Amino acid sequence: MNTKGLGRPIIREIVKIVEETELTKTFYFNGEGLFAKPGQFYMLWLPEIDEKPISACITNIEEGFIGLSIKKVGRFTEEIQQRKIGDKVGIRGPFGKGFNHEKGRKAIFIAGGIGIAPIRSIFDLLKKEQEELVLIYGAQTDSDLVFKEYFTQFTNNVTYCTDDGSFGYHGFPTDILRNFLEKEIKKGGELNYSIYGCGSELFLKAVLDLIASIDQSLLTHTQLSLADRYMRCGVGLCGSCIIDDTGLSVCKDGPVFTGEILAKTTDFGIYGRNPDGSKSKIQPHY
Amino acid sequence: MNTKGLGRPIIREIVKIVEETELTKTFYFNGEGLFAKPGQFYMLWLPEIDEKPISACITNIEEGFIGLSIKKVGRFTEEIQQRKIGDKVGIRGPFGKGFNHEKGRKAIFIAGGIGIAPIRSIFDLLKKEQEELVLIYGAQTDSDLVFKEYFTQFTNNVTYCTDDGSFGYHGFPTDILRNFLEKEIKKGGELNYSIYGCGSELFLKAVLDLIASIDQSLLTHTQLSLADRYMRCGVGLCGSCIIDDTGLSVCKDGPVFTGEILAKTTDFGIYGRNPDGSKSKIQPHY
Amino acid sequence: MTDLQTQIGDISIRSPLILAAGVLGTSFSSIKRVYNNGFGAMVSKSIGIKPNAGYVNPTIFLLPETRSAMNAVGLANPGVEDFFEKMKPNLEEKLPIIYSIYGNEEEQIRAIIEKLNQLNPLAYELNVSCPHGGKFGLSVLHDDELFRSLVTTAKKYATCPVWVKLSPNAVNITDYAEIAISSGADAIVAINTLKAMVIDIETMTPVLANKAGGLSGKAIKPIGVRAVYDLYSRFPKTPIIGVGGIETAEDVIEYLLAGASAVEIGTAFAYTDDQEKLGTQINSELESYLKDKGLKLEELIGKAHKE
Amino acid sequence: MTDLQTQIGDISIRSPLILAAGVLGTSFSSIKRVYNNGFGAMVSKSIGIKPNAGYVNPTIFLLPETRSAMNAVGLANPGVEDFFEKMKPNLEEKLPIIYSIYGNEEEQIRAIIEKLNQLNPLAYELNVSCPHGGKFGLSVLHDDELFRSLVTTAKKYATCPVWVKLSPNAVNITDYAEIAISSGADAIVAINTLKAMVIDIETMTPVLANKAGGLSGKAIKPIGVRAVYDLYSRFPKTPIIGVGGIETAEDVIEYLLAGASAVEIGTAFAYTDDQEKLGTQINSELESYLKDKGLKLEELIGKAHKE
Ligand SMILES: Cc1cc2nc3c(=O)[nH]c(=O)nc-3n(C[C@H](O)[C@H](O)[C@H](O)COP(=O)(O)OP(=O)(O)OC[C@H]3O[C@@H](n4cnc5c(N)ncnc54)[C@H](O)[C@@H]3O)c2cc1C
Ligand SMILES: Cc1cc2nc3c(=O)[nH]c(=O)nc-3n(C[C@H](O)[C@H](O)[C@H](O)COP(=O)(O)OP(=O)(O)OC[C@H]3O[C@@H](n4cnc5c(N)ncnc54)[C@H](O)[C@@H]3O)c2cc1C
Ligand SMILES: Cc1cc2nc3c(=O)[nH]c(=O)nc-3n(C[C@H](O)[C@H](O)[C@H](O)COP(=O)(O)O)c2cc1C
Ligand SMILES: Cc1cc2nc3c(=O)[nH]c(=O)nc-3n(C[C@H](O)[C@H](O)[C@H](O)COP(=O)(O)O)c2cc1C
Ligand code: FES
Ligand code: FES
Repeated sequence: MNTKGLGRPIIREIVKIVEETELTKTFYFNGEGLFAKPGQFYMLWLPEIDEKPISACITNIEEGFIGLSIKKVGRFTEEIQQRKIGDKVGIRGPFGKGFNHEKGRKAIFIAGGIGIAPIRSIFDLLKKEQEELVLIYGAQTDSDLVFKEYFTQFTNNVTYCTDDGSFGYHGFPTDILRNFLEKEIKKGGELNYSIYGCGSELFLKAVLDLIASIDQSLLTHTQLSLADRYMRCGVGLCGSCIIDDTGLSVCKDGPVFTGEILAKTTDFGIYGRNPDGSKSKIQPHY
Repeated sequence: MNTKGLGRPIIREIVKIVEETELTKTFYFNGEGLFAKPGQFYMLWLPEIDEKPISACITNIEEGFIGLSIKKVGRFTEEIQQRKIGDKVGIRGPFGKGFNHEKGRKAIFIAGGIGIAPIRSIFDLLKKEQEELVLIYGAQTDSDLVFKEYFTQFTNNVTYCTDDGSFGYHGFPTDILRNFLEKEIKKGGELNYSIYGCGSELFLKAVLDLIASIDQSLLTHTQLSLADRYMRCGVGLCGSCIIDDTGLSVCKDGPVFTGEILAKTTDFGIYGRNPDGSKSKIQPHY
Repeated sequence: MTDLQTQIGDISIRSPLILAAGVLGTSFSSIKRVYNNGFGAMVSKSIGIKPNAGYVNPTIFLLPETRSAMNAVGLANPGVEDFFEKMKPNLEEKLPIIYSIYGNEEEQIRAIIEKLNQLNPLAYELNVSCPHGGKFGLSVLHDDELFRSLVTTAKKYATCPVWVKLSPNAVNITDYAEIAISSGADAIVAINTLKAMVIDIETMTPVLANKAGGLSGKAIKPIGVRAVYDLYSRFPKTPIIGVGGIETAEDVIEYLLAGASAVEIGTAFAYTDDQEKLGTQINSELESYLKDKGLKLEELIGKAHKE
Repeated sequence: MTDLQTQIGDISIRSPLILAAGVLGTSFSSIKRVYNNGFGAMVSKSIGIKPNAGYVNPTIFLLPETRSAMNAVGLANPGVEDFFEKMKPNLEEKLPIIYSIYGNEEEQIRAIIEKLNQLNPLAYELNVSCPHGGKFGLSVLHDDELFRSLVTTAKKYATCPVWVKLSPNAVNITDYAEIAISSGADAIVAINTLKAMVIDIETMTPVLANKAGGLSGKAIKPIGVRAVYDLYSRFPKTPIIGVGGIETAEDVIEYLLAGASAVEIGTAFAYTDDQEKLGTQINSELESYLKDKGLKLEELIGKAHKE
């Protein structure tokens, strides 16, 4: 197998920082040797602090940079947000299998919170090739929504949602998705859509349940990127990120799985795995 | 650097054995992954016996085989001569830098005894490209001369010599070389020759001295392959085959050296190195 | 089909390939997936008496230039109670699972074993050789008294064979085997990872959060083969399970020739594109080799030892 | 040009690169060639009291898949008398040569040192750590009494510093360093090769004629770095010379950060196309790194040890 990218952290200076919202910043790096396929992820190392999984978000091969969008939720993500231009971090990867671009199908993107990061990577690929791009993107509040101007440039089929009604639709992205799919069904004909989703696992579970209730056959065309999983190795070795009952690893077999596979797991959206390997109920968060 | 061929012994069955003379046999092997440039050599391993340097002799890439011609002189070479078709040996290499084909110059080959083995490899390359091939090949006695019919096929400028007069010229190959070069000089014009030689080191020393006495400028066009050296690693690591005063290793920097370089060494043709690293006077043998 | 069955003392497994401890062995579902991939048996992650979150990250990374890995997970595990619940499905499925256990007091070993005995283990693997396990790791091995007492305790309570996993961080690994075997060990597993460190030269910091860790993978294969060879020379009657750097059928054969009755595979799972085929692929190459040589698997064991 | 000079106790060398013992170090001409290639100093082949032809071949081969090597030369060397004659030219040339010596009796060490003192060595490197040196190898290290007496003897007769070269085939390498330092050693060299074996699966035979040998090269680098790190932690005042798997400037820096004052390079000579450039190339990369970081070489030493 090709072992490129599997190795130790590559050290890169932060070359640009964009403050997207109060809680989210995008960090840019020289991308040489690090370019990812949409849906892959990196292990980001802050020396003497910690190392955590972060999705490939912005991949600009022509101009030679990558951008990682990170939301402050705890110790590691707080630490990185204090870093300045010129500071050094370590990056391992890219890891995982990423999204499978289903050619010939129309695309729906559905993201919750910082789940927008990997969605942007697949959105960016498809915007070059496809006309119809439907984006449904929700967060707790307006100031959590990132890349708003960006998306609007490339599609006029965006719906923003906030839990508190501070921007866009007041309610959940799943409401919008349900309405959209039901409308399409009423129009008649096949639901020729691929659905690409990312967000908290409870959110993704809601998306999966919704799709299953509307049209089981859409499950194979639903690809969800899991992001609530504790990880160590990133390469399918340690078992920290296994989802029962399939025995699949999120880092190597995922982080993107089809709805069909996720529907078979007993853990998805229910149990996460702690660093010691024990399981605990997944808690709500964006 | 390209590390192909540097590794552990590759095990091959003997697929053919040709008894060239009473003392010399040629052993054929599947050559895949082992093809050498003329003048390179292998380390040939007889498990539980020993491992010794043996020159690339016959290299047939089209038909996929190699042939190694080996003269019985001691324990190892006796052992291999007892091997049968189907027996397995280990082969490391090819090692060393080999002959540099000097295009645009006429070729003289000079070989003593089993020194013919690497000479055949460079002869075979040049016979495809050059018209004038002069071969001077001596041995103690007729039955030591190998490949006689073979060479005669490709050039009519061969002189065989034997110490005992049992075949060809009764005397040393150096006599023939001297005559040849002196005749050329008398004809006038530049001595536009490359000289490729192999044999015992005393023999090669005689060749070198002769050439130096005739025309110093020929030394850079004289390439002699050393074959009287004890070797261990074959890769320039252990120092077993260093020739003083240059510090060059026969295995990695050689085994082929120009006359110009050899003229600078203090050891060539005089001192060999024992397995313990000490030096001893080189003894006469073919 | 050639038979790949191998015997480790009283135990018989369908293939000499065993999943190594600490790799994909915390959840029943991943252990089962490895079994479905042709392995003869699977060793669980090393389990202690209490839950242990291990070290913060980085805890594992690869060194592709030598097809190796560095890790200092620090014996992270959910503790025997939680783990027991997780493995209960095996009471029905009956997969050949070896439980790796660790502890530094007789009482811990007793408690862990009495609990896990209920799962009908194929064997226990006593891990006294983790180079980043702190007081539960190598320091146990290096305290002869303690080491002896833990093996004895394990044997006393275990309802199945007890294997002891040794470290190459030793003057002579066979001296530890001597202690293990004379204390009743049924088999020796060798080798665990070697003490090692990688420092990042840009940030001038050891990469592993724990600084030091263990080296595994292809880099250590010749060290593992040597350990097995030496163990077999000294204890030809004790089954040996070879571990360290095995990726291919050739590697497995090398260990068998050195004297192993079976082998464990860890790091290779990171270097294969298709984890589902690792076992079946090696099995079929082993079969070809045996067929080609006209030998039975058991005839390979120790065959590199001449006269 | 940045200064690459480094200090090892009282000795100062122009670059931290030192030729490792046993590699290209039996003849003065090859030692000189390495010096001309930018090295700071060169260690000779390990020399004993009597000539030793070593083992029959195969004694050395490479493992390119891990950029490593296996060897069991068996301390082949021409003995101190012959070697002394060979090295005499250095009385004029005055190259910085460290003489590696071995022996298993005080008397041998005394005799070797009294002879070689006449060559004005830069230092001695006492080799007690050869894994295939039989009674002259690792077994010396593992006999505390003998080990201590040999270091003491070397110190007593040597007219220059005495370095002691240790093996990673140890429970804890720093315990050996303790003995060496308390017996007077001026510096510690770590690491020698690791006990290892490669078996050919076609002929079912260990490849080295001696069967077992030592593993060197890239595979062992993390083990060497760890040894140096641990030695520096425990003995911050004793100079350490790091060895094992160094091929590039990055590797050298890693060892310096771990705590080495200088490094030795062996196996890398087999993996470079142009041996004449190995030293100058690494030196110039070291200079760039130091310039880039705005640091002096000595500031790198031990810098990976935080607070
Ligand atoms: C494949 C993958 C891709 C990811 N990509 C991104 C990305 O592109 N950008 C990004 O910002 N994050 C991403 N994450 C999530 C990111 O790894 C976590 O936010 C991070 O590990 C939290 O570390 P911490 O030390 O800051 O917080 P911790 O101290 O570990 O956790 C703080 C609190 O946040 C909660 N929490 C745990 N996980 C999450 C989560 N995923 N999101 C929100 N809250 C959480 C915990 O319950 C806890 O209470 C990704 C995760 C995975 C597995
Ligand atoms: C680069 C290189 C290429 C070589 N290529 C070939 C080759 O293609 N074919 C081949 O037959 N040999 C070749 N040789 C020589 C071959 O390696 C030796 O003949 C062999 O090592 C002798 O081993 P042994 O155990 O049979 O004899 P040993 O027991 O080692 O020596 C037996 C006797 O032969 C003498 N002797 C030593 N070296 C030689 C020698 N080179 N020739 C004759 N007598 C010698 C010794 O003085 C000793 O008395 C080559 C050597 C080198 C260095
Ligand atoms: C990520 C990782 C975790 C490990 N955890 C354990 C463990 O918990 N217990 C144990 O005995 N060995 C553990 N090991 C060591 C392996 O079981 C094995 O002995 C070692 O990795 C050598 O085999 P390999 O080269 O096939 O990986 C671990 C190894 C790795 C790479
Ligand atoms: C062919 C060879 C011969 C060696 N001989 C000696 C020796 O005589 N004395 C010694 O102390 N070390 C000897 N060594 C060990 C090296 O000096 C060094 O410690 C080891 O190879 C690790 O460094 P490297 O990875 O750069 O080769 C030898 C190593 C090799 C490869
Ligand atoms: S993080 Fe190690 S298996 Fe997924
Ligand atoms: S044979 Fe080892 S250097 Fe030439």
